[in-house]
Amino acid sequence: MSDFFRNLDRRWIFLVMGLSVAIPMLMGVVFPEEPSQEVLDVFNAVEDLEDGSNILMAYDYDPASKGELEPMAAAFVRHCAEKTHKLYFITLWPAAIPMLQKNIEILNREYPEYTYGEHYVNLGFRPGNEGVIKVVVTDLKKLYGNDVAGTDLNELPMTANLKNIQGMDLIVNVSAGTPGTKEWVQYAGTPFDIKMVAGVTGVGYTPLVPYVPAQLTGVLGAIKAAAEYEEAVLQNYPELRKNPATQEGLRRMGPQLVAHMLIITLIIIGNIIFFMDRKRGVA
Amino acid sequence: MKNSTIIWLVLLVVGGGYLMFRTGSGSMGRAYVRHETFDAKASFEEQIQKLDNEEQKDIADGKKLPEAKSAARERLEARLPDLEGITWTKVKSAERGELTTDAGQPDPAVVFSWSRTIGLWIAALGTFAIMSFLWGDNVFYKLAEAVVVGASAAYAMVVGFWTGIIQNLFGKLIPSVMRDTVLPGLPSSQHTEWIYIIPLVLSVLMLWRLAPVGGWISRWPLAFFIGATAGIRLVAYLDADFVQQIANTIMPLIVFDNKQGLLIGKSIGNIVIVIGVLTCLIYFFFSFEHTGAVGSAARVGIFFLMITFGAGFGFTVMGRIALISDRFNFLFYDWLWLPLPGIDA
Amino acid sequence: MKRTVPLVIAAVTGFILIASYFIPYAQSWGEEAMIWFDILAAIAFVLGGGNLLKMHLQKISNRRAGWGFSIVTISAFLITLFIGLSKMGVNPAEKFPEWSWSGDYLQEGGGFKWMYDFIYLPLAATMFSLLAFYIASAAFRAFRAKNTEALILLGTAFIVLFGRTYAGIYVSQPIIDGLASITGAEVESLMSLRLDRITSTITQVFILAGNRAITIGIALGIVSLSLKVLMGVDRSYLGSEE
Amino acid sequence: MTDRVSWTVALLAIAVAVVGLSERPAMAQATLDNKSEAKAESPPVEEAETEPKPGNPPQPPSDVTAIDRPDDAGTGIIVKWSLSPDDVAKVDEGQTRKVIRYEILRQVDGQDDFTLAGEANFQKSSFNDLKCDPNSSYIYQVVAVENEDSKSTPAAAATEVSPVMQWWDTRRTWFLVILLMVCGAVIQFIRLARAGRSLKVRKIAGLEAVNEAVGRATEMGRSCLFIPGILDINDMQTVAGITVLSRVAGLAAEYGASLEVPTSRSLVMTTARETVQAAYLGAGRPDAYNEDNIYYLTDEQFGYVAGVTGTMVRDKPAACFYMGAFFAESLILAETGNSIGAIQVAGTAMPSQLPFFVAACDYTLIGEEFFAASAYLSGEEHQLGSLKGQDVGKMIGVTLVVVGCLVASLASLSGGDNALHDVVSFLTDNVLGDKGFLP
Repeated sequence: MSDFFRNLDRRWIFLVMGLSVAIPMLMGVVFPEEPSQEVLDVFNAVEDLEDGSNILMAYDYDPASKGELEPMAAAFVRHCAEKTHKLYFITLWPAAIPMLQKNIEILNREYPEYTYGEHYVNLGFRPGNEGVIKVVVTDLKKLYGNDVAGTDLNELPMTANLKNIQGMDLIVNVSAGTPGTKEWVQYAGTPFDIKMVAGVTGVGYTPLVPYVPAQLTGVLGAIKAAAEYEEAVLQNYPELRKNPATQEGLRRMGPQLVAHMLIITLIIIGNIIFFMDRKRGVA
Repeated sequence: MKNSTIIWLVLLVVGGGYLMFRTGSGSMGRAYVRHETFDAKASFEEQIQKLDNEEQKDIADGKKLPEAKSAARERLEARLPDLEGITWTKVKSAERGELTTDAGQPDPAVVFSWSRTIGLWIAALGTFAIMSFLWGDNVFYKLAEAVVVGASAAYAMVVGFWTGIIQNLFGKLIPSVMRDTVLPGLPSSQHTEWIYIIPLVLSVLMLWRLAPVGGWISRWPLAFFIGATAGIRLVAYLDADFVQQIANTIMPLIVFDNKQGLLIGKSIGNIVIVIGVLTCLIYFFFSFEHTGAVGSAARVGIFFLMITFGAGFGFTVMGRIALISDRFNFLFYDWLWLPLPGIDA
Repeated sequence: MKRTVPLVIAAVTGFILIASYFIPYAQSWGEEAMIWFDILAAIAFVLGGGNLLKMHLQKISNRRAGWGFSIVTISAFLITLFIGLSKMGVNPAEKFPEWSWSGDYLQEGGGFKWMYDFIYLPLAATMFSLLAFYIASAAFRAFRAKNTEALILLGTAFIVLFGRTYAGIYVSQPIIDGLASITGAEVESLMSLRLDRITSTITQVFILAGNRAITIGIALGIVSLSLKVLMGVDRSYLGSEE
Repeated sequence: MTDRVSWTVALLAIAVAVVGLSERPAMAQATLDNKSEAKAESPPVEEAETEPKPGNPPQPPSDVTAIDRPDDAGTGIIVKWSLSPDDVAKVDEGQTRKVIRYEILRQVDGQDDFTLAGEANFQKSSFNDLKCDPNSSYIYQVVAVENEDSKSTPAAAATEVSPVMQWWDTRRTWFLVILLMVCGAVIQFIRLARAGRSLKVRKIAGLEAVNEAVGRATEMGRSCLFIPGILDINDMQTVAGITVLSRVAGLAAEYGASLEVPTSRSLVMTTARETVQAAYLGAGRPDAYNEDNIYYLTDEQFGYVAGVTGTMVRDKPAACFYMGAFFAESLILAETGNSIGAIQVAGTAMPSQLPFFVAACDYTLIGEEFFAASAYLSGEEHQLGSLKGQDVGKMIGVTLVVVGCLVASLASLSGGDNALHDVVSFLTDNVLGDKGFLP
């Protein structure tokens, strides 16, 4: 038995891994979630704002990480829309332009009362990484003379009198790496104390913890936090449950769980072999 | 080794057969688009109408008319003549759910798209090709690798060209030319910023490497930017990551609240944090060998680091799993049209 | 000459930018410099792309192993480049119908968007998703409790893996209830032992401490490296006198 | 020579600082009870014309003051006011807010009409107008707004203000002190080492491994692979990676091992070529240098990974070095390297990637160690000085934390607010914060 595992071809592991995600997905297993305190901190940051507040939606993620971040990005959009906040979409990642479009389509589809230029605007992408943050935080129109469609920002009601993003009541940053949350904290949130929440990939989560709560009101870590956030939104706006798209994160937790268990099992087996070998003095 | 190969083969054969069957029955792997005709003149007249209505309202309210609006209106009107007969079809991707109208009739605006169907299949096969690397290096992976390297290099170049060079360089240096050609939306307030000669010159120096002689001149722009990087990062990191983090670490080790008295949980938490930060910092000291008191402190520090890494590992696993879920979502839902519980097709 | 001038350039630029941090009028210079860098980087693609072409053309002409794939790479490169730069299939921006070039290069329905959606996106995302498989095999082969450190690392990983799914609650809730019934304490008071709560504690206390120390260390490392570069103590990036 | 340059520039910076300190933001301030004067003083604005409206507009705010915004380049003015009496903190059930927002109007250089400068939500009593010009003067008015048809009479600040440009950001004075302490320490120790003082620093396992790895690659007659991260040269980690590369290249040249460096940025490729060439020259093997071994793949993260992993499984390098800024690809690289049985040494300052390198690589340089690597490997005594400097920095940090925490604890024990609390806030807000040099 142990020999079988010892010389196990890793392709078997790959196969099992694949199945452990595919099967729960096809069966649509969904587990209950209860929003943890960290998630509620983020939720309340959006919830407690007066309706119609200005929110900068800084979405810095690309196709490669959309699987992890799309659910929370969408949850943020829906929550803000429920609160009738004014949304300013912006990104530092060229690859994120289609991601912005995707989130804006949610508004068009589910919140027809949201009109462009009055309730939301898509500023799109400008190159320059954190340089862009440093500029827009003091002088938005220096880099963003016009929106993604080429409209002069002075002709849009939302942006006509907007000098820079210090006018924002909250920055919502969904980030998959650099430039991302850390840069927004360093160059916008902290120096100009603008309230800020973030949603990041699992890998990006731990390095941000030191910034909470002083420099960052809260962080959502990966799909689990996204699922909890969805749950929190659904609890406050039950009518959303009708729309299956609002439970994307919850749906994704099924495969998560099975795969986690698999990883744990693998680590255990691996170590059992390791110790057996060590006893025998093989290793 | 041997039997695993067999298993994989079986899997592939079964999978392939299944696909052929599904495709034959035409119940998967098709993409549809929604066509909308865009008439420039019409849309402009619409906008003007909108402005007029707002103007009427303002007059009714006895408000002063904002210049911006009336100016915008004039600009639109002035352009109307040039728009005669400019029309095109807008293409939007259509979900399978949109095939029929709410009434249930097939929606005429939604049509089958060859280009996207082909694309969908390329994407699906590409996905398999990359995944085949798990089996081992093979011709499919090599092919996908060759494509992705070439395509993505070009992708980066194109993005850099339109945003970096056109928008940020030419947009600043020759705004008027850009306004007449590729960037009509450039605000008229934008005038030539001569300072942008500098990056242009630096770029030329950089490209001088390609010249037969004096390639060393390209070190100048490099030196400029490495110097700039060093300067900017030095202050940025010292401020945000040194000073700020220390400030955040200064907290009472004994949290005392007038109402509830001593808050044990919070106090312990703070103490652990402070100990952790200090011991980890000690671990990083270069001046002392890790022996004696320093050694044991450093060891505690290492434990803290390991806990951090362990948790980091845990969180990352989550993220990575989410990524295959996403790819499978694509294969199952977008390509194979399998009914996934939770999303209605 | 060939090394001194660059050193002076680096030093002057660097120290001016450091000083600019303290002068309100100059505080935006740093951003400006980074925008310039982006321009330079965009133009430097000529070097990178050129090198890519050169390498593969050589490979093809020498008929070196896998030269066929080099052909694929080059054609993928050139085709994408052409489609992107020519804005193939892109309609003008709706605000500026009379400017035929005004459309966004990533416009829905345009050729470049097609390349993006059906070639770049799926391949990149799949490449990324391989990670999950690698983690599985790494978990089996690499994560061994060789020593105390490794043991702690694994232990924490376990807790988090459990705590970040419903399994955490499912496994630990009964244990807590059991404890409560034995000790007679209220369940609420033992809740902090539930795996998902422990996970939160770990993130809020241990990870915070660890990362904070790492962050501080890195900041200092960057400070001294930057200084060494600016003062020409470490000039390895500069190449030789030749 | 450059040493001298840098010192001069540094001194200049300090000089500026001293000058700046003596300057204080000029304040032009004025208040007056509005209503009557406000009207008399400022020509009627549109709201005034539309008065009187059916229903009663909210009462105007009072005590409008406008002062120069400190620590800026003369582009900002802070407008403050006391809330309109109708602007209540909490509206009771069923009631609607009487004051929805405030409109801030400004008159530039006494031109005759007031234009909208911006808006502030209810319960807000200040507004930063950042669209100002040092050469103009401004008069401000604040209007409480219930809706488009019901606005209060404007309340105005009496005198006009012009923003003043400050030459010194007083919020960062303390930061300068800390900056000078840390940098001073680094510079000083480097000078000491130059002067021949021998400095003792501990060994770092990962660095011993570099020699060993290159050596083994040579014995096995296989190549070394060096990945300088995936960020561009405008990231310090890449720069650090390049400095390590120069040492590795030096070793490779000595042993006569072949070194391959695929980069994901054009500029990194350029820099790496300069570096490696110099290293080979330094090792006296300029002939062995082959520019084509340092090549650009693609900027896109996973395109790059696909390329590199492909090369790995085909060329089977015996030693892999990952030194720079890494993201998700870290594990793909480390795992692939693992499967081809290469010695792997990694160094990065990306906390999120460290776990995988720690688990999958033979040696890992953690954060600060990575930046210290080039100093170690250079074998130059004076470079080690910088490490001592870093230790001084850490010493400063430790001291501040210990002292701060002790005082804070005493403060929290002593309960109510007292001197101790002031000390803590001075430490966190002034010394380590941006509240200026003195409380």
